[in-house]
Amino acid sequence: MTGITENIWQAKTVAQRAAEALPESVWFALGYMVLGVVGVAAFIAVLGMGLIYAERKIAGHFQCRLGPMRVGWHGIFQTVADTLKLLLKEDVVPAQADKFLHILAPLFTLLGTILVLAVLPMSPIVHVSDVNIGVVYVGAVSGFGVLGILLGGWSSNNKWSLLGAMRAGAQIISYEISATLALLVVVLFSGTLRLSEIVESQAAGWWIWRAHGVGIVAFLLFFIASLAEINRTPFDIPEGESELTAGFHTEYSGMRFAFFFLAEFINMFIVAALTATLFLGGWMPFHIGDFAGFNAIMDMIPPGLWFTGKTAFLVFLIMWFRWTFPRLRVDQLMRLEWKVLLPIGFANLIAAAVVVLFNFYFFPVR
Amino acid sequence: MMQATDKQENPTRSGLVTAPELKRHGFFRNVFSGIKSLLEGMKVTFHYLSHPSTVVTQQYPENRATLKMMERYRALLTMIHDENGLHKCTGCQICHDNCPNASINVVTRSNPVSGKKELDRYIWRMDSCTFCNLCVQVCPFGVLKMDGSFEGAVYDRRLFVFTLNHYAGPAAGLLAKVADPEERKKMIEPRDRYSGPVPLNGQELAGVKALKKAESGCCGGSGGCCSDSQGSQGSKEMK
Amino acid sequence: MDSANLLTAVAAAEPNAKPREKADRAAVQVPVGNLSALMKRLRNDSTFAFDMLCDHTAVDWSEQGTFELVYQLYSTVHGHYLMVTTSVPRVSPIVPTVREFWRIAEFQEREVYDMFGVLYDGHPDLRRLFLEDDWKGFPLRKDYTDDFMLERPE
Amino acid sequence: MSVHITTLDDRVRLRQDDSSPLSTQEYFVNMGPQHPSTHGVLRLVLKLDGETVREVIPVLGYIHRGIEKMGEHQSYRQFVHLSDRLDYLSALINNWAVSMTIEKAANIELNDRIQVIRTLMAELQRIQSHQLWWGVFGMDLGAFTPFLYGFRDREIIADIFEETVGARLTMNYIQPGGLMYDIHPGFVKRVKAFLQYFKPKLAEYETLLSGNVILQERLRGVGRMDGQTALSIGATGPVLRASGVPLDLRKSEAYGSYGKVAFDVVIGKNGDCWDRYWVRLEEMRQSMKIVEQLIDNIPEGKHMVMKPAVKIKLPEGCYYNQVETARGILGVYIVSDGKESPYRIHLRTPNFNNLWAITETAANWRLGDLVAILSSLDVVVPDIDR
Repeated sequence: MTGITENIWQAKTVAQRAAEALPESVWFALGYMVLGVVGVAAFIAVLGMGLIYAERKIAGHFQCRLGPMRVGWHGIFQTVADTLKLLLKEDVVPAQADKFLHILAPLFTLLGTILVLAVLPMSPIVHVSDVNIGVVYVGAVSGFGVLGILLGGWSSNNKWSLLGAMRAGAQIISYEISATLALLVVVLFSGTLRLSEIVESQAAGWWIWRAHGVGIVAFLLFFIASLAEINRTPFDIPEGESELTAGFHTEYSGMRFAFFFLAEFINMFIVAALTATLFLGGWMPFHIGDFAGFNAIMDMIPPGLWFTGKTAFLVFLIMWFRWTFPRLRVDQLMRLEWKVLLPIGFANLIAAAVVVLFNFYFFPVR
Repeated sequence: MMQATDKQENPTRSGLVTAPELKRHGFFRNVFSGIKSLLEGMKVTFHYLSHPSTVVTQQYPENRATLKMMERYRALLTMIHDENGLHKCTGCQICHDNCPNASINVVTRSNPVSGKKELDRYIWRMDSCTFCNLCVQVCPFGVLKMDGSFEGAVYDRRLFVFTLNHYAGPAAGLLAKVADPEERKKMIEPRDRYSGPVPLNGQELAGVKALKKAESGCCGGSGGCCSDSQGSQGSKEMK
Repeated sequence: MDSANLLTAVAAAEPNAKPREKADRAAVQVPVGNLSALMKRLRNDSTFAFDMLCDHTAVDWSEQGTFELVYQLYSTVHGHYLMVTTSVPRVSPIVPTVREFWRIAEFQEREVYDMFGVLYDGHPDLRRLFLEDDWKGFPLRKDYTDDFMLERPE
Repeated sequence: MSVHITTLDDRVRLRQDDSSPLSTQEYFVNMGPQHPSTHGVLRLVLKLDGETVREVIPVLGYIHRGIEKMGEHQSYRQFVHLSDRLDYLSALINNWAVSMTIEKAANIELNDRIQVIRTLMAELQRIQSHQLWWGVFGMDLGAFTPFLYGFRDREIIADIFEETVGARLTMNYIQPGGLMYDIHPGFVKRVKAFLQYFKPKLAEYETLLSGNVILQERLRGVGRMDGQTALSIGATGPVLRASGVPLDLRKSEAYGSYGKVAFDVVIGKNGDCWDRYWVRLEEMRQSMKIVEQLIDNIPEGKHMVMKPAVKIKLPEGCYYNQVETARGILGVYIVSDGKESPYRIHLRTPNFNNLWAITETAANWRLGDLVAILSSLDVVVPDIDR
């Protein structure tokens, strides 16, 4: 990275701090680790509740309703109450279910999301672990999610659940390809697999606009494919309520249902955050090449706020989609992936390679 | 994409409107018109998000003070009592006969003084009532009306069977002819909501078990305290 | 065709068909044996062209000991109605199905079987429609009783 | 004699195909009686091959109340309120159907005011019913928001009804011999306000759903049914008209005041889900046209031509009369033996007959299409079961 990035933005992750502290004191290192784990766990719980509340409120106003209004000011504690209710609810495991897998499935789903969260650079100082193959890691561990869904659907011993799980399996695996192709475009641009470096590589401008349209196509591809991966409308066919009652989690109740539910919302955050990191510069402020004055003004806003703002906008966009569109049919979904997104993705990847090869984007840094 | 709003008049048959056909175009036109249609839809929903004044939710029960039911709303059958607490029911039982599902039971008695037939109890079964309004319509004296007080929920469906008239005795018109106030008093006997042959008073009805008689006092007119039907049944059996 | 012409035409097509008395629209009564042939003509003959079986039901005339089966036909081509009725004895109520002429008859006949116990000869899937397969009795018969029936309290 | 009585068990027996180790197996799934998109207690037994629907076997009776049997023990006037409980979304039109049959049989002449108000009410009810259907249709296709928009706009008509009728769903307003009440003084104003309000909303419906590319793709060509099949399967109303058969009793019979107003019959071309969708949307527009023409021209007169306490007795005979409800033709067949209550009363309900179109149209479509087809038929389960 050349001089555009200043060293104050050099990300220092919790894992690094732990590693640095280790020679001095084991307890310090352990403290950092506990901080990381507890931090992520608390973050998930709070974020999940926040997102659910936001979704309900936003959905309400999209639909000329008010949303939750009863618990606390404007229903602000509604999700807390709901969480409490879900925790206290009876956990029903169907008699004919494969009990072990039935219990395991929601844990897998949640695990996938937690592991991804650990590598997300949310700001230079809030970053649990900076893996040098971050992009590959994200692609790999998010597969836990589909494993959980498939297990859940299969172990429920319910044909509706199984249908939902099979739909989810087909859908998530198909769309993973497009998402990866779009991701590769960014990897090509930034020349690194490390997420923090991808962020830093956008110091001269976000990838979405710096590559003559290639970036925006990749952004759209990634966003659409990710929507499909997290089963949000218009791609919510695995749990399409009007078709499969609740799809793969039909037979789940209480806490285990809450796990699926939580994972769904955290996934939404992860998709938004990843998209922001890859294409919208993550915590990087809005910079235009060498315009130092403009860039300095943008730098006044702290990076954490930038990240939050971008993510929040994308989350809102996802919700907006959900409360506007009908859902696709199974075969249309597959057609969209294999006949539309995938060819575009390949063409875009080649175009990106050409752009990188000739150093053709705005404000080339190398 | 063809705009669905285009009306395509069919020239062959007059007075007919034919649905427009959805046409397919080339790949790129499909993609772009498709994206455009999605954005238009998003504009509609965003309009409502950005205009909180379009919210139609009513915050019940907070808005109780301002919530007004329409005057004709049919929620509760009531017997009209005038300012002196007198009704005009003669106990003719036309409503009783016209009720489609026997939700009205008009019990008559002969007056202790004059010996004439008159209303004893007007028992209404709200639980089986369909609010068809026939009783109100057929009443030749305009005794009944449907009231808009819709908050009728109770914890025990036996509380849905109750008496409408406030007193047993002759109708207002007949009573007016009796000059002597002492005589009048003798002719009337007060009736409360949960007295007579209702489950709360130890009577069984079709499909409704009786409540223990001792409990009827505590329920009074408000209802609600007899929520545990199983419990009261159990205590009855123990006796 | 107006109802008088229609009745004449039906009488010409099927001599056994008699006008049904006391009906508010063109109505004929045929013996069960002629029902199938008449229906076929009514459906396929272009002068009748009854392409719609609006309704099919039965009436239990328990005192006469018969079921009267009622078919309401309508032609979207000519816009005329015809009511066809036939009577079968209550003890052995068997009628030929008209499912081959109107697909909906399959289900309307199943309802009549369910409620009256009328058996349809040649019906491909004659089973209860509303009630369970092992229900005893046929509820719309006048003599039907079961434990759940309530008398109107007086 | 070839009468063979079958059972549901016979129908759902699977044929095992072991001819090849790669052979797949079809399976049966119960859709309903509790399922989000059957809208009530409709049970469809589906024979599926993976996602593809091979056969649909409707199993009915979960909300059968024996209205016809009840009718044999009720007076004609009492029976009208039971017709509310058939297709509760067009309760007023059902009232009208029963009342009209009784009036025709008993030779009760009505004045113009009653006819005009009945027509107005029926058209408002039709709009209301289609609004709800529109919302539910969107929801069945995965868009939840239209559902609430539909309900929001439906509420305004419900208020109109509440003001005049005193009820919002089960009205019992149209009675033999007239109407329960005269229209409320605020009726005309409210209806005009509604027309003003709803016109732009209808355009919004078009942008939000009709124009949406996903919806169009979901509906185009799905569940196609030609006119002859539709007639043979007994479909009526928008379902039949979408198949290109312009049968609308409001035009062909011109009962009520329909003969005096100008409106178009809406038909489709292909009989697919899109046509059924579009026909209903356009019918709302046509209904508004009718309301607009009538609302300023309500003639003076009494709202009831006979006393409500008068007992009605029909002359001996049988009477059949039909009315176009929001979902199709409701036929009322009354057999009278001259007594106070009918000897037999039978209701030819539109949904019972429309439902079976699903057995014709849904085969070899996906599960998601089945939901779309079912929703485009717009069945109301209590009307099927009666």
